[in-house]
Amino acid sequence: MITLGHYLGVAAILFVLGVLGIFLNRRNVILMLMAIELILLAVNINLVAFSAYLGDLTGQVFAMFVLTVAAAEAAIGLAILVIFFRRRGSIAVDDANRMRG
Amino acid sequence: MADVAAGYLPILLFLAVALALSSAFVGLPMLVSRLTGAHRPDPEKLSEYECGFPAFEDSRDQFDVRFYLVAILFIIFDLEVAFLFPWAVSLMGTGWAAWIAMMIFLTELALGLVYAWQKGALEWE
Amino acid sequence: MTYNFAAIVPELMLIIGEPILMLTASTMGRRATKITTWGTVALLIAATIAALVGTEPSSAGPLFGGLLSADPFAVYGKALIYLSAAVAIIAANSWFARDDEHGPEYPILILLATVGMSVMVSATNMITLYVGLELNSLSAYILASYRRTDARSAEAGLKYFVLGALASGILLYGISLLYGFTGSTQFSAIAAALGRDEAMGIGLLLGLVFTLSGLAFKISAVPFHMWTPDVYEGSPTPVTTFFASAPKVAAVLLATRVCIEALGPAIDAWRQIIIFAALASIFLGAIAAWGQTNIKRLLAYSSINNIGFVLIGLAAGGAAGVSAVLFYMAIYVVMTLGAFLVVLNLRNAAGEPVEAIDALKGLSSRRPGMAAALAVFMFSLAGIPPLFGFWPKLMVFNAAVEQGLFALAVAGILGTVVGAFYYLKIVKVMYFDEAEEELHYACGNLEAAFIGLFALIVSPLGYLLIGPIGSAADNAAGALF
Amino acid sequence: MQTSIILIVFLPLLAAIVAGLGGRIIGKFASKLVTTGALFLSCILSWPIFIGFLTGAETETVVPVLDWIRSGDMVVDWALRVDTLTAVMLVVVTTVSSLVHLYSWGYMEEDPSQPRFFSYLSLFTFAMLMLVTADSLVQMFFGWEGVGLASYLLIGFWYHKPSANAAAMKAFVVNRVGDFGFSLGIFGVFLVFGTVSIPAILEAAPGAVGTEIGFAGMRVDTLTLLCLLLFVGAMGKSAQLGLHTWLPDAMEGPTPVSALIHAATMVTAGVFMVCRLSPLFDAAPGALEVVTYVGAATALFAATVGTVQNDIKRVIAYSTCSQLGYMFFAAGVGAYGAAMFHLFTHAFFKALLFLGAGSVIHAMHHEQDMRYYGALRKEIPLTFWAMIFGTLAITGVGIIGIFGFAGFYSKDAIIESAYAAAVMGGGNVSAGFAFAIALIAALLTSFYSWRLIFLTFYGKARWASSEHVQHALHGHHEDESEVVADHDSADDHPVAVREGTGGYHPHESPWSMLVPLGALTIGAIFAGYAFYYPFFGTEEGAAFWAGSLVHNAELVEAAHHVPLWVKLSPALVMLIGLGIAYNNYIRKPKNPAKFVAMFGGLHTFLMHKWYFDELYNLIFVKPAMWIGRIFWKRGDEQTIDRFGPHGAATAVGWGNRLTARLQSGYLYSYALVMLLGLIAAASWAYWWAR
Repeated sequence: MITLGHYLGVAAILFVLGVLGIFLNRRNVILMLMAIELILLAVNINLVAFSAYLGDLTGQVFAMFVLTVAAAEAAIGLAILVIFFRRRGSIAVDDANRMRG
Repeated sequence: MADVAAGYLPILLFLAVALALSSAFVGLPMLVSRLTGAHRPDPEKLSEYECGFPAFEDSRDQFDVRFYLVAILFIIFDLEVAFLFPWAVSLMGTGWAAWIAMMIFLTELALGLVYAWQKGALEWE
Repeated sequence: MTYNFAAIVPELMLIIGEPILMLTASTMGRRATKITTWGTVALLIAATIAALVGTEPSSAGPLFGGLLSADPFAVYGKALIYLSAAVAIIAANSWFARDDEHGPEYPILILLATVGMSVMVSATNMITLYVGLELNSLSAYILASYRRTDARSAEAGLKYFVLGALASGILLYGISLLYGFTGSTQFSAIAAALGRDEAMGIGLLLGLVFTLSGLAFKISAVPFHMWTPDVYEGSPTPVTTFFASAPKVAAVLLATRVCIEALGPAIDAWRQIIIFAALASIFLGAIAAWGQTNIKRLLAYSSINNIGFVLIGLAAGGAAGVSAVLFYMAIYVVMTLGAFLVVLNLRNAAGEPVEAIDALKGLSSRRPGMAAALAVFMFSLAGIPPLFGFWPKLMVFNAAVEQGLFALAVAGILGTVVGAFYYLKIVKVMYFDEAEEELHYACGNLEAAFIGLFALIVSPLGYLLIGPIGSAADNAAGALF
Repeated sequence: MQTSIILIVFLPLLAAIVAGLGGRIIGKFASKLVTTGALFLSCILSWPIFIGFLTGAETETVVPVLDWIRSGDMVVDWALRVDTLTAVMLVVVTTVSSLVHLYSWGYMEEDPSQPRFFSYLSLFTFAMLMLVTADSLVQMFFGWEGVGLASYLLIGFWYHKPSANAAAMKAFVVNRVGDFGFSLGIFGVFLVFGTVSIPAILEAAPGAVGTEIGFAGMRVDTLTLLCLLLFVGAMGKSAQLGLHTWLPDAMEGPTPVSALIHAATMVTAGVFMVCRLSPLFDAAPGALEVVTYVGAATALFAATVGTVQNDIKRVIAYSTCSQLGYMFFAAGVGAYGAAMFHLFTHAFFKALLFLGAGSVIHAMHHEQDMRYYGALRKEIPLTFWAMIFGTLAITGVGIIGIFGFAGFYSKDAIIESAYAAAVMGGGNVSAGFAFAIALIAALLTSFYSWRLIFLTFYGKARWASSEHVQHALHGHHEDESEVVADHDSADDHPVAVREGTGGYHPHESPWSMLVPLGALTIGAIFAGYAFYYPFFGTEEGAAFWAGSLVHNAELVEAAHHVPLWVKLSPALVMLIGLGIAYNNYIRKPKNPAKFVAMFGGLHTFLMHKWYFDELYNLIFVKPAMWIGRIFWKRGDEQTIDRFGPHGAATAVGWGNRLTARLQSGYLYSYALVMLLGLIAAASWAYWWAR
């Protein structure tokens, strides 16, 4: 039987994977965008699992919002990435360090 | 166990249908071209189709940045549609208020499209 | 279900005005920028008036089934946000004037962000909170990378985006846990559930911690501040001006509302975290600002430092603490806008904007008025009496002392001593160093008037405003309890 | 009286705003006129109030200005409180300030930014008036910081001088250290008494005797702790030993500023604060003892250093420091009236000495080194006489029962009080210590004051080797055309150039500088004689102070009846000091050099001001430099030197290096910091829940 705990476990694992993906990855910013999507996915699993568990629709409605906002976020992320690439000729994470201190 | 498996039967059927249809789409044109004598292969036609790219280059090669632009626009319009499905399913219960709300939402999307069009974001060149 | 549209007139004005302005602009060609700029400013002013006028008690309750509220707290925040956003738009006008990048989109993006912030301060439900926050953030990401020809701007946008998305992920994860363990996304329902449970489960605690962490990013409290200096430096200066003012207000007010209305019963759980963030922000902001050579970066650390003091008020909690927070934000916005307006108007011989602190050398002899104004803002940000910036600091310390957080107040006061150093450095450079290169100050009349007005507000004359601002803040704070 | 109080306080502010913001529009003459006029008006309005308190016609008045906010329990009404203590300060502040304004017309004649200067002066006066009329501690702190700010601006007024720049910073930073103590004290008071209103605190003070409070992990006596915290603030502002380093350096500012801020008014704010809170301090004998020791130590320390200084302004600065020490230990032994009396007379004669020194410096074309003076008696006779009267006043010349100069009465009152306190009630060690120190310091005071007079006005002219005078003679200095003209006329009529003058002719200062000197001379002569009984009489004192400070009638009475040798001893040590000075600087001018050769060690010790700066360098700056070599890419000696002996500055610099490393510019390290913060918060919450 798949219980709430299982869902939460999967979500937690996905969340941690996403977070690790952000700061362990030093090469490609695209991977960072994917990691962010992973985090949002984990959240959605949480929300839907809770929604089903509680018998309350709010969680699923919230998940829809997260989904669409995530799409907008991805679009803007890509756009910024394009600008960055045009200026730097690279999308390596290591190259984004002109400003520091 | 058998009960659970029975629950997945429709999916299996869907799979079978999908497989049949896609095979038909691939196989039929080939068959028809042979039968009608239109089968004249040249290097262009035989090369793999890869959405505008020459095939067999380094897979790490950079994409044309214009693809990203298209991708960006696609994501938006694709995923906003995710709202439409629950809306449509529950429209009977939610009534006119929901209908008006969705129309406003769609108008907003349309306005965005108009703006993108005006700005020339839809032109390839 | 009823729809009380009268209560959200300010937001409606902005939302309806936005596409109209945008489409007009896209057909207008060269004059488009002017139209959107002044159209947006007019909209914002009209919305401010609508917000201030339209607060009859009947609209103060929950709206749209509890998604929003137009209580005095929200009105206070909206007025501050709309006005400072308008100033940020006007400030950009002459700054962008000499390059072609000032498109009609700039005011529109600020307008969208402002709608988001408006929702943030009104939200009484996690869903509205999230939508408002994201509308603001998404506009902000674009604004940060607005100057497409500038590599630093692109880098700022990228950093802001990645870290911001991570933060909203953390926030969402926290919200999902809160939802799961309390069964609602409604602030009041969450508070009720928290009040019911004698011992808090670990899931609930994690939800609380994650939610606060996500919000801490937006207000750039340590350790979620890392984006601030880089984004402030890289973004075009008018955008930085905007970032430092309105979104800070919105984020602080949002955090305050969440802490009090939703997490209020669990104050013992979050107070220590807020206290740590407050002290860390104060000291890190003060210490890191010390060695900066870029004035925008310095102001970034200054904002981190000031947020620390605001958090002291939040940690104190209670009506007095919240009132102090609100008061602080009002004065902070004035000080920070004033300082940025001066920075915006600095030009070197070639007409390029300058950002180096060294460029301020000898400012006092060339433009004594400007130098005096900046000195006033700096001393005020440092909280040195008799300038007005001293008063809100006093109020937050006072609120902390009242709650028995004596050690916190002492540490905070120590922080003001440490913090005074770097503000002093700016004053020293302006007044005591010889000018090295020719500087121009392309300060338009409107900007000069704003600078003068803001300087006047933070001057000792500002103390006359304590009455009106104080009672507005008290009234707003009272709405949360 | 209400209206005049409002006018007294706000006229200077108004004038400062007009001159500061409108200085360009109305021109420098009008700005000078506005500020000076406003100050004179304030001054004219202040004296009737003071006289009213003298005759008993006036009583304590509180003028509400603004309901200055409530925040929870903390109620701060902005009210101007005028009682006897305030009236005394009002007179001192407005009189000295108006005279200094007038004096600056002449002294700052050639300065290009006069409106700014006058605006600062008036602003300072306003802040000082806010301080003395404070009805609550918050309001006092407000004025307290205001005077600090104005002082910072004025010390650094000649910002093209790097030393002025550094001095302004030093003053500001050292004062921040003191202010930190003060603000802690205010919060402590609020915590203990639940109010910051001064009358309410003083009323509640006796009730807190013997209670204890937790501080830094210890149980300490509440009132002692509060008073000591407040006293730290007083130490900073009044340049007491330990936090004194800024005052001598502050002499880099224009001389009128030194006279107003660093002699007569701002530096006495600490004394005023202790007197204003005297019921609080009186209830904390432990704290009073500290005040006595610190005051006495400062009096001795500054006097010894004063004896070897060569810069005329620095001599007077150390003298000020020393006299402030007197005032503090007077308060420390419980003779608050005597402390205020000395504050009052000191304001006149010390302002006189500073302005006189300014006149000398003006005459000598900004030469401040007394080694290049000499024989100025004939050249600038009016200044000479003013300085003589100032010196007579500070050294306390007078004949018991007949007449004496100002310092004679006030200093004797302090010395006698110290003696009386020492023998009263079974003996008070700290008061005895203070008494002994007071006599030694009085001897030194006499010595260095007369040394100043002899070096400046007597002996042979030694101007020729002064660089400043050389500058004047050869016209390198653009803005001294007048002196150049003098020089030309000397060429036209070739008279025998007197030896040592180098052909330079000092000129007496303009009337705008001489009038204030005259007015202050009158004060220096009569201020003691006229006001002795109201300030320090047993019954007259009680009537005059009318409860505005603690008037210990028993102590005052005992001070009036000390043995004759105690009464005579100040005069005796004064004569000894005079004799030594006369012997060494008039009769045998070669003696000082011999003395230096003989006691080289002592002289070096004094020349280095007891090695305070070196000590601070060793404790704070050296380790910081060492750390700095690890963290700084380029040794930032300048910054550290400038902020000198302040651990905070160095710690900040060190921390800054660290944060800069943390802010590496890499996205993943930022994300990592966020994640660590998240983990820390979550772990803490988990730990808390258990």
